[in-house]
Amino acid sequence: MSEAITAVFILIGAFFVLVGSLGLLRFPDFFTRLHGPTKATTLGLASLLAAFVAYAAGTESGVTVREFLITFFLFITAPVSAFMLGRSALRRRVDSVAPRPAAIDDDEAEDDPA
Amino acid sequence: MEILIASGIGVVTAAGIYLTLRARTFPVILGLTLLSYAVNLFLVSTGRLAINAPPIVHEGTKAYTDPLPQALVLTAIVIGFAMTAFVLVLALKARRELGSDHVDGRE
Amino acid sequence: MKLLLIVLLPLAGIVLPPVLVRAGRTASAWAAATPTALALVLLAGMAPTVFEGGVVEASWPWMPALGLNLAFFLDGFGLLFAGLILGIGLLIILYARYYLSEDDPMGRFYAMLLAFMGAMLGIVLSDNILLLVVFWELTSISSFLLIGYWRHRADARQGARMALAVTGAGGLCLLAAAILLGHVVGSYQLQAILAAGDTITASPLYLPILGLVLLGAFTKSAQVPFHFWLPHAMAAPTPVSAYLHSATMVKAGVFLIARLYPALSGTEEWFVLVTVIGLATMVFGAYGALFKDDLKGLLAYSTISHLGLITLLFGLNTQAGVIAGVFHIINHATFKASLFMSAGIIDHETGTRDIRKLGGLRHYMPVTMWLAAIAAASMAGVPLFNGFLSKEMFFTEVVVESERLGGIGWLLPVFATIGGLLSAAYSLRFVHDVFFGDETGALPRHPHEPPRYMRVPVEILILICVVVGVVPSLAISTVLATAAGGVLLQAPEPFSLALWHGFNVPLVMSVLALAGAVALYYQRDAAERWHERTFPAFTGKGCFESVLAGAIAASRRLTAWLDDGSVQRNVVLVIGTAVVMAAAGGITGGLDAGSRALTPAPLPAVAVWLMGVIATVVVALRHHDRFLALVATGVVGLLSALTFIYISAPDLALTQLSVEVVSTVLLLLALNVLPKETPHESSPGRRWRDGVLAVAGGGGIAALAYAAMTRPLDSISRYFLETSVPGGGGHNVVNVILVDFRGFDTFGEITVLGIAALCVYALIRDEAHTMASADTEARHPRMLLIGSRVMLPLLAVVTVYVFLRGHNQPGGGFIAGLIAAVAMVTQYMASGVHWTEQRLTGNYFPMIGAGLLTAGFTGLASWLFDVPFLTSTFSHVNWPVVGDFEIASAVAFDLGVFLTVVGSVVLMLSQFGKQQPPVEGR
Amino acid sequence: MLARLFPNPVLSGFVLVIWMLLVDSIGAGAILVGVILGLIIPRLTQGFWPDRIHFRRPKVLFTLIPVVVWDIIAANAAVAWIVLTRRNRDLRPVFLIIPLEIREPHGAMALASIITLTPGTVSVQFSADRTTLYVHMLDCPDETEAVEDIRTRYERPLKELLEC
Amino acid sequence: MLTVTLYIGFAAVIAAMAMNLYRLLAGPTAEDRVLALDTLYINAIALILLVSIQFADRIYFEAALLIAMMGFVGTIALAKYLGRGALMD
Repeated sequence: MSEAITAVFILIGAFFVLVGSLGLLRFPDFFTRLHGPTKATTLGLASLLAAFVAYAAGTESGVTVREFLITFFLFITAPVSAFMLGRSALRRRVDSVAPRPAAIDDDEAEDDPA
Repeated sequence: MEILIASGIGVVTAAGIYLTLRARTFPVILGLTLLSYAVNLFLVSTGRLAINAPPIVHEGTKAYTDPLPQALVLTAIVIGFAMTAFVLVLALKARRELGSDHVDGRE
Repeated sequence: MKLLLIVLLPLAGIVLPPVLVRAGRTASAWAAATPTALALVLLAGMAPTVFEGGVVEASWPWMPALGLNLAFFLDGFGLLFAGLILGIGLLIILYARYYLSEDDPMGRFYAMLLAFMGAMLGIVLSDNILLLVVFWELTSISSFLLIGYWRHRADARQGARMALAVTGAGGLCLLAAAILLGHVVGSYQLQAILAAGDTITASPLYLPILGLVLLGAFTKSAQVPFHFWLPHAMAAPTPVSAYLHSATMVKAGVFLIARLYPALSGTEEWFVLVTVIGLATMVFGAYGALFKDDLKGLLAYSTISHLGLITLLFGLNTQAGVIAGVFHIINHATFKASLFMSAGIIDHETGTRDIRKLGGLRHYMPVTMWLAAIAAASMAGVPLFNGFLSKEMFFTEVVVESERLGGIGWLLPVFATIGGLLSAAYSLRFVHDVFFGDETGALPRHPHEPPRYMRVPVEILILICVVVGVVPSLAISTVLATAAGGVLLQAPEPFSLALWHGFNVPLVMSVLALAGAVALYYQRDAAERWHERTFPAFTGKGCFESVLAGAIAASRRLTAWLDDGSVQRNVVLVIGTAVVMAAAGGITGGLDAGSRALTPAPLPAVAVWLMGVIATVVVALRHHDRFLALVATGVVGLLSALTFIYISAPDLALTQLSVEVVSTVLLLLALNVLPKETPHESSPGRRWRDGVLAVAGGGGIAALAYAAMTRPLDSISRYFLETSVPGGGGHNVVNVILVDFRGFDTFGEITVLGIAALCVYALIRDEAHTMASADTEARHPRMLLIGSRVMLPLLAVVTVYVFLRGHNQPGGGFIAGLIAAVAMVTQYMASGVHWTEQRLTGNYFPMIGAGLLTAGFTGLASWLFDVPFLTSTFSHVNWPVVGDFEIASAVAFDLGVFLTVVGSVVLMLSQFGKQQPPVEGR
Repeated sequence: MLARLFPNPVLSGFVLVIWMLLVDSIGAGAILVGVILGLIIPRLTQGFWPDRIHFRRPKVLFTLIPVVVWDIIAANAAVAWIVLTRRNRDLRPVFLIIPLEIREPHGAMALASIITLTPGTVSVQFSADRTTLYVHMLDCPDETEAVEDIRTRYERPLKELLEC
Repeated sequence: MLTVTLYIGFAAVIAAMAMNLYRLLAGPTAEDRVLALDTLYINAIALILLVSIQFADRIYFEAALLIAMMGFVGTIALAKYLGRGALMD
């Protein structure tokens, strides 16, 4: 039983991990590429962790939940990383498909006298 | 596996040597970093390869890999970091004093 | 014990004179005299035993593993020398008190003198040949200091350096000889070596040993061609010359020859080498002395000559020769010391030592005249004085020997006579030119008798000369017999010391010598002219200097060639050499793979390997884009961490990961100050050369690693694995090794880490700025701000967890420390240096210190349970709620590690963080 | 008394939970150590918490969390679909500009995170005065609707939870 | 059955890592490289999880946790460096 659950979760996880990197690979500009890893990969990992938990539940080592700590952790950090990267991309005027809102510029002007 | 590790060590070493022979401080430091990766791997590998046999003693007879090189390398990694920091400081200092980051202090 | 004291008293006394000199020069002199006198008394206490043929021994282990023991023994010969060293030492101390002028630092002088005395005593008393060598070198060094006592004088410094160079080199030869001897005999104990004479002379190593020993001895006792340092050592204050070059330093060489006589003598090689060198030295020295205008120079050459004479006597391989040699050692010590002191007095009272300026002093210092005259007579071998007796014995021996040799043997007595003649001639010159003749009026000072006590030492010595000379058998024969017995290892057959042996060849030779001397002296101007025509100014000093200069120039050229100031070039040289050496080793030693079964490589491993290779190659080839290179290096680091995990090294993986991120931050901080791009400047040629070098090196390492991994392993780690839990109380063997088995290494390593951190801090302290920065969104984006603050407690908990589990699961002080450091660094990055450091409870220096102290004290604590440093003690405590919980002292040690790591890492990173980018164009 | 022991109860609870997760046990020992850490760590890290979290209406969590979790899964499904099917030239990426009502920093941060984790949006920038959030949207048919959606779905509950 | 899925999992993760590596080396922007590195870290965790399922060993938990944390810190360091030269101002 637990094997079956494990297998399912592994497959889901593998799928999302793959999709995440695929997005990183094929999207046209940085901002679009940003989406794949921050979402899909995170979820994919979550499901792989679930797979591990399910698997451990089946073995003698018994039920374990600490793996969820990693998930939780990623849910905190992934947005921060994404934000920081997007931010720096904006500041450095990395070219993007999406039209760059004028608001950002004047607000950076006042923001960063340096 | 042995072949992979050995060749891997070789490649990293080669890159490390090549970079340490560069003319600017930063590549040299990167080269030293690579070299320390290679050396650490090499030292561990002298304990021979053992898969899924970490040196954590369990009940029941279980094969363990050689812990001694690991203990050696663990401190080596940390010291390696200190070394990197120190070399970097020298690089910064040299850059400030000489206005150039050429290892010979002159363009 | 007493024996050891004899050596230690002078050495321990070193401290006294410099201290007591504040209480006046006399006090200082007393301070030097007391230990000497005490040692002399101790020696006297042992004398009876020795005279009855006994040997006093004492031994303490020093470095038994090396066969080096503090072993001393006192036999007849040792007694004689120790007596000379201490006795004459006392006289010299008294003499120097009056000789040295007000502005000479007297404390230093006596300290050096005592040091030298102790070293000499060590030589003559040690029963371990290695110990002997140690003291031998000590004499070289202390004599260097004594000769260079007048630091302000260039000639003194040069003379000292020359003496040190020559005798020091000789000492090294002696060391080699000592080791060879120990190897041949199987023991470094001197008495054992002396007893094993036949073994040594039989062994194939005999010639090398003999050569090395003689090199040591000849350099020390200034035998031709190593004589040249002695005259230049005359730049020393006269008391030093009187001491070093009459009784002690130069005699050490003779002592060595005599001491090892039983071990090495009796062979043709010995006879030829020692006799010929001795003879040559005797004649050369005597000849040289004849034309010296400096009193001390004259005495120096005469010393050389007499040392040659003694050497020759020991070379003859006959018992009588040995007796004569020992006898002349005594006599020479007495008359030469007194002569030096007289010369000193003359110098002291007239202000010059130049024979050409001196003259007619008999009117001003009659007593000194008499003393000098008697001493000189003794040196010349005039009857009724001790020199005569030993010279007679010498002549006798030579004659006997020449009869034995036949063939060109007659040369021996001829040269002996010439030597005697010359020595008589310069003795005559010494006395007559100085005290008689008419005044030259060229004296810097108005001469007069020296202070009373300055003359006392001379008088004592002269008394000995006369007594021995008149009633030898009463005065000296027992001493002589005992001493000779010490050399020969058996009591010598009875010999007669008498003034009158009837008309025989030796007597004729003496008469010839004396008569010829007078004749030569009166023809001295002619002789001088002849000398100047035949011998152009050619001095040993010249060769020495030129050799020295040559060596220096050569090494300069070599250095210049190796290091032209280009670091890049040096690195190439170093790595190239390493590659070549390794290749040589690999080719000769063989790097063929072993028999060990290979581990299967699953697909993921191959993939990871491939990525690693790609990333590495990119780092190497595209390093000009520094940011890319940095990121790619990060990939390599991550993959190597994965490898560690896969080959079951979890601890390493954890460490690698943490270090990886801190180094990344570090490099970024540096990149902030350094240029962002690397210019393309290397020529293709150079790139190719480096590439080839790199590939060669990498290939070599790969082959080596493969060979290592495939060969079977028998590791000492079995012990660690077995004793980890019962002995170290931890399941994580790596951690137990770190904090327990090899705790001392770890202690050293964290110390290094702390030092490195402090150096980093100090080196760029001047450029470090922490100004408060406005808390704008641009500087401290809110997302990161809040995110990092949420992370902080989380990381803290993880740190605690990793630390506590470290002893039994992957983790421990190092890793926990790194995690904590990372947590801190995150704060720095999110909120800036200023904001963060405002909120820090303490700074990092106490942290590092506390860490090291904790670790250290934990180690010391294990002494309380008298087990070795850093032995872990642990116990299982059953806490009420928590359940079975283990407390190991190792945990405390690990805490020390933790603190040190945190402190060091954050200190370094924050210091880098305070660096401002340089203003361009600087 | 308790208030003085736990100046920052949310944080302390957080620490306790983390610890129990780490040691993977709900035994008394784990709880004890966890509580001790809950006592110590907030004290050590006090300086770094200029302003602390107060849950005004904790029960909001029970409605918010499920919504978010569900949206995350949905988001990924959607993104996955786009990644796999949509051709690059058909993408309609835009930058959304969201004026914030919520001022409480943690709330704003949470909002930004949630936005990043949910349908095709990544928050990439706060304005200088931190009153506006710039969000990149991978594929946006109608901007105003998207903005409104975000504000109703997440900002309101967060406001309720932490402010007013 | 589990073994098969494990292989699929490995294949997927490896493929993902390969793509990341490509993005990391190809760029074009520095942000792309950093993002790729970050993703690579997360994929590494996935790899470790799969391995530990394969070996039925839980010892790799710490490693996974640490990679998550360090990956994050590394990423924000690189990102902050890019966004604004100074890392700790």
